[in-house]
This record gives sequence, C-alpha cells and structure tokens, in this order.
Amino acid sequence: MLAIEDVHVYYGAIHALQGISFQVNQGEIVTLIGSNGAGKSTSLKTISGLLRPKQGKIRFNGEELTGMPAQKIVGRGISQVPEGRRIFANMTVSENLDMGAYLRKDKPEIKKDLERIFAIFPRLRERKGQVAGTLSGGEQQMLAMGRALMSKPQLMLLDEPSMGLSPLLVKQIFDIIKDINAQGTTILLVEQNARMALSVATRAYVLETGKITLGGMAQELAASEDVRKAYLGA
Amino acid sequence: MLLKLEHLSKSFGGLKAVADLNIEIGQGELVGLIGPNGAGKTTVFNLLTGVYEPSEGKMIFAGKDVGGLRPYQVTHRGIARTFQNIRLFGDLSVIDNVKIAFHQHAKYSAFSAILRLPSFFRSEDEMESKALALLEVFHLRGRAGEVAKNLPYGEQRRLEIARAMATEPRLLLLDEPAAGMNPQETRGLMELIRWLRDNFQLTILLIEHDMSLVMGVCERIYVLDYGMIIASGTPEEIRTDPKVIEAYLGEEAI
Amino acid sequence: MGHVLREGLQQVVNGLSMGSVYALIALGYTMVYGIVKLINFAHGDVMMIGAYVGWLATSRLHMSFVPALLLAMASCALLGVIIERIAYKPLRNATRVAALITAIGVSLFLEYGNMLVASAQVRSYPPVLPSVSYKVGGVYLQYGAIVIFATTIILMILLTLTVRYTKIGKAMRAASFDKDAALMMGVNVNSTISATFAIGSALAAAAGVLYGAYYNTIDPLMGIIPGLKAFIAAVLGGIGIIPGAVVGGLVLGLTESAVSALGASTWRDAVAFLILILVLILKPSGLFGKNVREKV
Amino acid sequence: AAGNGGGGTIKVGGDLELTGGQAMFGQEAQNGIKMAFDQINAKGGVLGGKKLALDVADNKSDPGEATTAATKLVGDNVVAVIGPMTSSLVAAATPVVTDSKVPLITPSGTNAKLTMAAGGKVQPYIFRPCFIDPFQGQVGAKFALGTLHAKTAAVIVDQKSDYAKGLADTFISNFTAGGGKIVDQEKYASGDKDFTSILTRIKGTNPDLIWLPGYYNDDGLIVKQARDLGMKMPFAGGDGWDDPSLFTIGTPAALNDTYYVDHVANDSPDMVQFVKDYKEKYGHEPNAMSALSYDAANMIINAIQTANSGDPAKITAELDKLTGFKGVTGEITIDPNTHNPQKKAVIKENKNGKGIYLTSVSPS
Amino acid sequence: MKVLNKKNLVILLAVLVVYGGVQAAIAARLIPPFYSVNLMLICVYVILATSLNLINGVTGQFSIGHAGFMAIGAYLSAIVSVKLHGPLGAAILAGGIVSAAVGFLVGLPTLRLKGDYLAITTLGVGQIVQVVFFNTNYVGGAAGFTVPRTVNWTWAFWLTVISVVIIHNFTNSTHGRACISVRENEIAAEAMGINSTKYKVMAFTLGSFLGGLAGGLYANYMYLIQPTTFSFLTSFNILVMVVLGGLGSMTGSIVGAVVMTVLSAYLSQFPEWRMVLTALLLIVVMLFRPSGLLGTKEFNLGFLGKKGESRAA
Ligand SMILES: Nc1ncnc2c1ncn2[C@@H]1O[C@H](COP(=O)(O)OP(=O)(O)OP(=O)(O)O)[C@@H](O)[C@H]1O
Ligand SMILES: Nc1ncnc2c1ncn2[C@@H]1O[C@H](COP(=O)(O)OP(=O)(O)OP(=O)(O)O)[C@@H](O)[C@H]1O
Ligand SMILES: [Mg+2]
Ligand SMILES: [Mg+2]
Repeated sequence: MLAIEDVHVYYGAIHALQGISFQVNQGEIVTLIGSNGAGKSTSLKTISGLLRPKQGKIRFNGEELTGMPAQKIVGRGISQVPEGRRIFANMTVSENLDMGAYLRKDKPEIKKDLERIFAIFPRLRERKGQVAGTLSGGEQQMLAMGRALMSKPQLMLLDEPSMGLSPLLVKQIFDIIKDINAQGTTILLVEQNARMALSVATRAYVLETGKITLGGMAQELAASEDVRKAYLGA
Repeated sequence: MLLKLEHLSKSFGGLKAVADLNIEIGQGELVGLIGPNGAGKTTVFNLLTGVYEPSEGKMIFAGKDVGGLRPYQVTHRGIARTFQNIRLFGDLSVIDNVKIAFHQHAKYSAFSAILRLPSFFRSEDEMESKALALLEVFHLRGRAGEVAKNLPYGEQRRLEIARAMATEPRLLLLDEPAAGMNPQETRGLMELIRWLRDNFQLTILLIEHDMSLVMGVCERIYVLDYGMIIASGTPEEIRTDPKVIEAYLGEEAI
Repeated sequence: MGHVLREGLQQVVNGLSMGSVYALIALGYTMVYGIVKLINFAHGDVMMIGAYVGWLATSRLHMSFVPALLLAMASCALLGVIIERIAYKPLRNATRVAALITAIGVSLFLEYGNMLVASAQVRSYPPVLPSVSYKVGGVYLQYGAIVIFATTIILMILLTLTVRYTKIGKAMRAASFDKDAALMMGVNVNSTISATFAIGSALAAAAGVLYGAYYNTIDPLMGIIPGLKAFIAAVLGGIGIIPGAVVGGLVLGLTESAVSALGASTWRDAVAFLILILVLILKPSGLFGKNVREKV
Repeated sequence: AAGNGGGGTIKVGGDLELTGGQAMFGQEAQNGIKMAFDQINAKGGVLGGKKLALDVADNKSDPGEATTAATKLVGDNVVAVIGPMTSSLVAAATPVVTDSKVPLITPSGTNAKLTMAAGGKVQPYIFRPCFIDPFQGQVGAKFALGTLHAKTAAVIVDQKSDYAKGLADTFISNFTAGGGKIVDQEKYASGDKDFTSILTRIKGTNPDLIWLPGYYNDDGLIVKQARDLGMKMPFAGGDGWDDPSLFTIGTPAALNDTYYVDHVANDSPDMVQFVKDYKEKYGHEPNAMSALSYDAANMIINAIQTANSGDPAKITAELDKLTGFKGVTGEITIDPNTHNPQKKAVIKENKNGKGIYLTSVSPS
Repeated sequence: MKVLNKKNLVILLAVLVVYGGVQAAIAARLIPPFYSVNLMLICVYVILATSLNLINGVTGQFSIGHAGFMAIGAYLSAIVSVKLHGPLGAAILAGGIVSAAVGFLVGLPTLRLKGDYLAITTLGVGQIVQVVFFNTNYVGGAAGFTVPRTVNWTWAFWLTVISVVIIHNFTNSTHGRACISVRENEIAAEAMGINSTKYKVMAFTLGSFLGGLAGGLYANYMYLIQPTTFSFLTSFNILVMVVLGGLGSMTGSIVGAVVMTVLSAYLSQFPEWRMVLTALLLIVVMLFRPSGLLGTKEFNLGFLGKKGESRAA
C-alpha cells in the first residue's frame, strides 16, 4: 500500500533521513520506534508531504506521492496525527473536527463519522463548544485523533499518540488504534512507548539516527535482546 | 509543613478545574501528583506559581500566604517550576539560560552595570562559576555554549530543571519531566531527582504520567480527578486503590 | 435650545459618516490581520490604488459607478494577491517585524510608485455619487454618507458570516493558526491566504472608490491617514474581530466629531489616540477582544 | 559635480518640495524653472554661451530636509537657490544660504518674516517675487468690508500652515479695524477630508462671510461640504485658491460666490504666452506656483546677465536693486529694505467653474 | 585589568582615530557642509536606532513611536537653550530626562500590552506628542522653533559613543539578560524570578532617555524644529534602521542607521525615484535577509579572541 524507497531528507545541512526504505501493507499496523531525534517524525512528515525528500520515492497505492503538495496527499487517503497534536487552538472542538473533514463532501456520512468519534471520545462531546486551546493535554490528543479520523483515511499516520497521556488513556488510545485498524484503516505508528507500540503492531522497524537498523514482525522484535535493552527499559 | 493548600479552587467559566483541594507537603518530601488528563494538575502548579489566581482558598508556603503574588514574587519566595511544554529561552546559550535564573541573586544595580563598577565584575564572575557548577551537576557543562533549542529533547528537559534549580528554590515543581523521554533517559532522570532532593534539602512535587517514575521516586502520591483528590498515600497504596485504577491506571495495574 | 440640539445631532451624523469611512477601511484591515496576523501597513495604499482605478474607470473610461467599483475591486484583489506572493509569502516563517518592515516597504512603493505614474497632483472624481443631501428635521444627511454606512454594515455582515461559517472561512482561520496542520487537513494554504488578501484588498478598493467619490479628491498619499485611522479603529474594536472594526470606526468618528464640536479640532488626533490608549489599558485586547491568556 | 562654469554651465539650485505633503508645489516649480532655463539655453544661454542647469535637491516638504538640501546645493557651488516653496521650509534653509552667501529666491514663500532678520534688518540673501501674507490679508479684509459689505466673518485656518495663519491674522486685524466682527475661528490640519464638524459649529454663528485662507484642495472640499450643510454665505481666501482643480474638487456650483486674492489674472496679456508654452511642454495648465517659479528663474537669469557674472555675491547685489522686472506675474520691483516685491494684487471671483478677474488692488 | 583588555583598547583607539580624523578634516575645511550634516545625522540616528533596539530588539517589545521621544528631547532641550539660555549640556540632558520621565509614565501602564496593541499605543503616544507641540505656541506651534546651532562634531560624536557604551553595558549585564529573557519567553522569565514589568519599563525608560538625547542633538544642530519632523514616518524610519541592521543586534542598529542615512543622502539626487528605490531596497533586503543585515549577531572583533564578557568554553 505504502512503499518508501531510499528516502533522504535534509534540514539545511542536517541529514535527517539517510536513505530509509520500508513498506506498509493494507490492513497492517506498522510501528516505527527509535530514540529522540532518530527521524521518526521526519519520516511521517515526509510521507504526508510536509517535507520534500532530496532523493528517493514514496508510493501509495501505486501512485507516486513524491513532490505532491501536502493538501493533495490528504485527498489520496493519508491523514496524520502530528507530534504535539497541533490542534487549532483558536477554534472550537467542533470546528476542529469539521476541519478534519475539510476535503469531504458527503454530508450525511460526515455526520455519522462525527457520531462515531464522539462515541470513541465521549470527552470531546462534553467539550464540543470549548475553544480547543484550553483543553488539557490528553483532551487535545483525543481531538487530534478525532480530527484525523474525520477525513476517513485509508492510512493514518500517528506521531507519538501516547505522549503525555495517563496510563488508562494510553491503554484506551491503543485500544482505539486497534479498533480503528480493525475497521479497515491501515496505521503507521511512531512511538517512544515501544512496549505498547510493539504490543499492537503487526510489524515494526527500528530507526536510529536516520537509518533503519532493524525490521520484522513486532513480536519478534519485542523479544529481541537489543530492542528490549534499548527501547523497552528492561 | 512547607506547603499547605487549603480549600483551593479554580474555575474557568463554568468549569471547575480545581475544586476544594487540600494538600500538605512537609520539608524534604518527594511527592507525586497524578491523575487523568484534564484533572487539574497543571492548574494546581499554575495557581501555586501565580500564573492564575485562585477562585477560592489559600496557599501557605513556609508559613506565608502566597496567593495573589505575581509569578516572579513566588519564585523569590522559593518556589521554582518546569513547564509541561518546555519553555526554555530557545535562542540563548545554555549557560545564559541558567544565568538568567540567577538574576535575583545578582549583587549589582543597573547603574553599576552601566558604569562597570567593580561590583559588576565580582558578581558576574560569581554567577558564571555558579552556573558552570550547576551545569556540571546536570551533565550539561559541555553544552554550555550551545543554543538551547539545538539540544536534544532529553537534555532540554534537564536544562529546564537546572534552570529552575538556579533560582535556588526550597520547593521544586516538575510538570511531566519525563514526557518524551525513553526508558533509559527516564531512569537517569529518576536518579537525578533523588539526588537533587538529597543534596539540596529540596522539597519536590512532581506531575507525571510515567508510572515507573512516579512509583519509583515518590514517597507519597496525591491522585486528582475532576479537580478533587480521590486518593492519597504511598505508591503501594495508590497502585492498588480501586478508585485510582478505575479513573487512572486501568485494569491491569503496572 | 432646539438649535443646540440640532447642532448636536448634526455632529452625531457627521461623526457617524466619518466613522463609517474608517470602519469600511478597517474591515479589510482587520480581516487580513485576523487571518495572516500581519499589520498590513500597505492596506491604506491598496485603498489608494483602488481609488485611482475607480477614478480612471469613471473619468477616463466613462464607466458608471457600480462597474467602476467592481473593476477597482477586481484589480485590487489581484494586486493584493501579487503583493502577498512577492512580498509577504517568503516571509511567512520569518519574524513578524520583518514582515511589518516589508509592509512598510510595499506601502512606500505604492505611494511613490503611483506618484511617478500619476504624479502628485490631486485628482478629483467626476460626480458619480449624486451630491445630494437630505434635510431631516434640520439635520443634513449626505447621500454618499448613507451609501457608505450601508455598504459598511452589509459588508461587515457578509464578512462575519464568511469567516465564521463557510468552509473557506474555517480554512482561513485554521491556516491562520497553524499552516502545517491546515495542510494536513487538505487545506491549500497558499490559495487560502491568497483568498484572504484578495478579499481584504477588494474591500480596500471598495473603500477607496467610495472615499474618492465621497470626498472627491484623491492623491498618491491619500491612504496614509485613513490607513492609520482604520488601524486605530481595528485595534479599538479588537484587532481581527470584524464587527469590532466597525464599532471601532464609528467610535473613532464620533470621538473626532465630538472633539471638533467642542472647538478643539486641532486636538482631534491626540484625543482619538488617547481614548484608544485608555481603552487598551482597561481592556488590553480592544472593546470586543477576548482576553485569551496563554495556557501554560 | 564639477566646479561652476567649468563645462560651460552655471548651476542654480532648487531646494524643492518634490515629495511629501507639498510635492505638487515643488513639481510645478521645477517645471516652471526648467522652462525658463530651457528657453534661455535655447537662445544661447548666458555670459556668452554658458548654459543654465538646475541642480535639484528634494526637501521632502520637511524643514530639516530643507536645511540638508540647501547644504547640499551650497556644497555643489550653485550660484543661487530657488525654493523652498513654503514659508517654514524657507526659514529652515535661510541660515545655510546666509552662511554661504548664496542668494535664495523663494517663489511662493509669502510669510512676512522670511526676508527679515532679527532687529528689523533685511535678510541679505533672501528674495521673493510674490507679495506677502499681510498684504493678502489686508486686501481680503478691504474687499470683504468694501465690496461684499460683510459685517461679521468666521475664519477657518489650516493649523499646519504658517501661510494660512499669516493671512488669517492680518485679515482679522484689518477686518476688525474696519469695523467688522469675527464671530468664530476654527482650525483644521491640511490633509483632513472631513470638515463637517467645524462647519457645523460655524453654521451656528451664521457669519456674513467665511475667510478661508488655505490651499485649493482643502478649500474646494470645505466649500462643498459647507454647501451640503446648507451654508450659503460667501467664502474668500488668498492665492492658495488658485488652481484649476479647485472646481473639480468642489463643484462649480458650490464654488459660486467665492473670491480670492491672486498674483495674476489668467487672462492677463503677460500670462497668455506663458500659459500656452507651459501647456505645450507639460500637458496641463500652470498655476501660480509654476508662474512664480518661472519668474524667480528669470530674475536670476536677469541678475546674471546684468551683473555679467556667475558670482553669487554679484547676483545678490543685482537682485537687491531689481527694478521694473517684467515677469509673467506682473512687474516686480524689489524693495531693498524688505526684499519684498512691490506689485499689484487682483481679486478673482469664482463663477460657474472659472476664476474671473474682478478688481485689482495696488500696494498701499 | 578587565576594563582595559586588549579588545577594549583596540576599540578605544579606533574611536579616537575616527573622532580625531573627522575633527581634523573639519578644522581643515576638508568636509563639505553637506557631508557634515550627514555625519551629524548619522550620530543622531545611531543613538535613536540603538536605543530603539534596546526596546524592540533586546527586550522584545514593539514600539513604533520612538520619534515622539526624540521630539520631547528636541523641544525640551530647545526650551532650555533658547528660552532659558541654559548651556548646551544641560539642555540636552534635560531633554533626555524629561523624555525618560514621559517614557516611564507611558510605559508603566501600557507595557503590559502585547505585540500589535503595544505598537499602536506607542504610535499613539508619538502622535499625541506631536499634536501637543503643534498646539503649543510657546514653542512655535506648527511654524516651528528656531534654535541656534550650538552642536558640533565633538558633541555629537561623544554623545553617540556614550550612548552606545551605556546600551552595551546595560545589555551585557544581568539586567540586560533579564530583558532578553522577557523577549524570549515572558512566562518563563517570570518563573525564573524576573519582574517582567520592571524590566520592560526599565528598557523603555532608558530607550526614551537616549531617544531624548538624540532629539536634543538634532534640535541644537538643525536650526529649526517642527512637529512634523517627528511624525510616525520618522518613527518608521528608525524602526527600519533597527530591523535592517538586525533586530536585537546593537552593532546591527549602528550599521542600519549609517546605511539608511547615507542611502537617503545619496538618493536625494534622484528625488522622484528616491522613495521608490528605498521601498524596493527595504523589500529586497527583508526578502533575502529577513533577520536583517547582521541577524541577531553582534559584529565583533573576532580576531581579538573572545568577547569582553567571557563566555563559557
Ligand atoms: N526543523 C528542523 N530543523 C533542523 N533540524 C531538525 C528539524 N526538525 C528535526 N530536526 C532534526 O532532525 C533529526 C530527526 O528529528 P525528528 O523530529 O524526526 O526525530 P524523532 O525521531 O521524531 O524524535 P522525537 O522522539 O524527539 O520526536 C533530529 O536530529 C532533529 O534535531
Ligand atoms: N485557561 C483555561 N481556560 C479554560 N479552561 C482551562 C484553562 N486552563 C485549563 N483549563 C481546563 O482545566 C482543566 C484542567 O487542565 P489542566 O491543564 O490542569 O490538566 P492536567 O491535569 O494538567 O492534564 P494533563 O495531564 O493532560 O496535562 C482542563 O479541562 C482544561 O481544559
Ligand atoms: Mg518526533
Ligand atoms: Mg498538565
């Protein structure tokens, strides 16, 4: 479904991604784990078109995405829950969700999806009219996920969705991720919380300073000694 | 008691973010404040540090009411904090970040600075060496000249704590210090927190969602939900408290 | 007694007429500010260009008022988009003050560029707005003032509805807050910002043509003072808030007229600013602004 | 810049309002001066073949810049300076030219004090082809009392303009001395567009005449707005009214029954040729600024020719004793004690979109 | 010892050479008057730009009314020297002090405003000052105030040097760092024990004081001052110098002041094109160097080793 081939990304002189390649297949949950500054967020931003690779190719459902403007890529069915949430703090919760469905025209369907999202995140329904900037961290994370779901994506990119969330919510969020996945959305998940990520993922890749150093089935990686030491804190 | 919060409340419009809160913390204690997202934890910090004014209630620190003070005055009284979303002076060097926090202890006036009187040089030298010593403690000495925003995330978190320490507080408030850290870094942070408390006779109140850290270092924990305390006690008690499990930890306790 | 009352009423009418001119200019100002967060110091000068286009259309091409107005609005919309693309877009990620300086640059460029093209000479509009005044109970009401007032109110309502409820309006607000996040929603940020400038500049042009037709004189520096006054009006009402701009404009006009009515016409600008400062000290984000504190 | 006369040119400085609030004055002046120079250069120049060149410095309509511009021109070794056009800027440039002993002719600086130094002595280097403000105010008052039979008057003055204040002051003193009464005085700042508030105040006092000594672009608007407020009394003012666009700014109908003091009538035989040449060269009608600047330039040419020298000191001496100089704005004789010209003024009446000669007044 | 290190000695030497050189040239009548006016203007604008930089660049506030403080200094010094027949030094100092007092009174309530709201307020203060002088006949009203020229190169130059040293020494101290921290993040600065209001007002007052000094210099050199000279366009002009040089960089402000003054003098030969070219230049510089010619960096004498205030290794 999504294929990344030898992608290089630079921030000025900084070579942030040094030729990474990986794939995400239809229906999978794939996770990218790695320490701070490894380039996880950079990978996601490159896929969603916010960054331009200097070299390499990105293909989605056979179509070349490289060079396509970010707003078009959303239309192709990829949506992103960015690191740090990036909700529209000056708009209300409802308006944020509306923005998620910006490219959609199927009004009744949108309405249904909104209900579905309120069912997943009841807190959002409670805070419908609140200006999003005053939500607590966790509420904002829920909003960011809800907003991304509103575009009805085929592939959802999640950047550290568990950051700053309470243990219960972390669990819930991962349950939701599994749910969303079960309902047919493919997921590419970036996480610091490798333990959780590996427990829900089908496959996983390890990213270290801009390079993919390991890749395989999530369970295998979770069992590997190196990974346990470096990322699972065991 | 170093800190006593009595019937502390804060509402935003109709929303009661903090409701009739009572907390007591003794000198030298290391206390955790946990609770679901939106429970009002950060709001408690904001009240304590003068960012928000309480709607009701009292905050007694070291025997004196700190309600209604401006943030800098609270800092002068001996309360320092870090922020949930890092707020370093991003474009300044690491050492300048720390020196700024020494400001209240500088011993010369703007006038002496302009005239470059001897007191200026004396005090500047002193601040420089104190800042370097502090950076040493936080393993940041080698980074002293770097621009703060270029540091890796984990080091930025540490610098924020170092900077807060430079105000020479009696009470340190840490808001999710481990957020965005990997397990290894978190372990390092745990040691650092313990070490700080022991070496500076510091009292620490920390907010954190990473249970390994909270359970690992805190002696006592308050659990907040909807602005109210739903439980308090030792990590052991909290871990097994059914209310806490239901509201916060989730079924399979860690 | 009745005489004093009539004079007072006349002054209120004078103030409202003047104020609705400020309000009309302030609308575009505040709208661009609200979305792009740029004090577009060139706004008054876009208005001036609009006035010149309207003048060319009516006096040289002998078009009638409405077509001339539309032509001016269309050309200024284009001008606004061009200015944004060339002078502001590259600075989106730079400091705000850099963009402000560029805006000052654009403003000077339009003023003195037009002076090169059209000379410094004062031009006057052909009588496109009937120079009629109605006498109602001893108070004179200008036809032109009524047109301006009505236009201002209608545009205010349209603009508020657009920004608040339409898709493009929401896209504008989203892009205004976080461009990358808006991109992730599928918003074409560049065209959204272009649209903002196009609308803002078209409004400026409308104001320019009405201003030119109402006060009858236009010159290359005509935009400076109204631009400044509109800025005051916008801030007074709470910058970025559309109805605020209108109220701010009217308050400003009434204030100026009151000061003049009291025989202190030379203190008018000082009093206007003084009131602005006092309002801001009491209400730091303007009359209609919400005092949003940064969440820590 | 090479020294003067070196390449067969004589440089005359222009300290002019090319940008800023009074940009139009400077630009009209520049046209007038250039035309004078072009004409003499076409006839073979002065002093046996030397061409006249205008060295312009923009004073941006700002006094500080006027000083700077004068300093630059003097540094360029000009033999004389023309401009600034407005009184306050002339005052700012005066110390510079005086220090350097270069004569300065201000075509339209009408403030009385300009040519007078402290202690009642004449400013040795400052000259002008125009009559002074007190004279206009005096003429205006005489006209108001005598011809218009006004008993009461209101005055509207441009607060920012020394010129307008000068005209207002002498009008007021002469009008009251002649038995009239000033019922209201209002102020505005040039560039204002909305005068309804002050007009509403004046309306309440119902004067026989409004003395409005401002510039045409304000005058036109003020009169029009007054008429729109139902005010029907006559207006009168000074030479600042003189510009064809007065009637497009205010409507011809509104401007009926308004009068102004001027340097010259459009249909004066002296002007006809000038108006024609000017229109041909620049495509629009000249105004008083262009005509006065044209005369100023010719006064310098005349001085160079009679002195037979490009030496600023000699030019100054010639200007000092200029008599019977035939300018397009009238015959000019410089009074050596005041450096003001002795010339006639005319009163024009605006009638259906034209300023028509009404009467003329000679210096008393 | 520290005050007289190698770097400071070199700077002192350079300053003396510039002063002496120009002074000698003036004495020998080598400098045409046009150039000497511009040298004076450079001094005036260097003071104005560096003092505005203290407010806008160092402390991160947003003042666009600096010409107002220049006006106060100019008029007050003119009153002292013309009406009260005071000595020049006293006149200029009085201008600075009154300007500082106004700055303090205005700053105290208004500096809690943020960004654009503060900007319009300062603009307003500048306009009000202008209107007050317009309406005050004691100082000549719109016609202006004639002041004999008593300022010479020595006055202008040393006053500029003193101002720059004051700003430099203030900025490079704990008080200056406090101002910078307010610029960087006001909430964090407060949390570090810094009274942000105090430092904003302090920087604003000091900046107003120096702006007033510059006004005094200007008034006592220019023969005539008028309210219009101190319009918001002058304020913009000063702001442009600061931003062009690099907001936050004192040496940048100096460069900006020099560049803009020289440029304006040069372009006065092409009056019709002058403003258009200036405008284009502004736009182009901002597009290609949005952080100004020097960015936030200080131009320093790198070859002499570390900066005066030693930084950590
Ligand atoms: N805007 C930027 N400019 C310059 N360098 C950047 C920028 N953003 C990221 N980098 C650098 O690129 C590298 C990869 O960053 P990235 O944000 O992708 O890391 P990450 O794996 O997501 O880390 P984290 O866990 O901290 O989110 C890092 O070295 C980072 O410093
Ligand atoms: N300035 C504000 N205006 C309105 N509501 C606010 C404001 N600040 C906080 N709140 C609300 O108060 C509640 C408590 O917020 P707070 O930030 O204290 O939560 P928290 O316990 O720190 O959560 P988290 O763990 O997610 O950071 C939330 O519901 C939030 O939306
Ligand atoms: Mg990341
Ligand atoms: Mg929190």
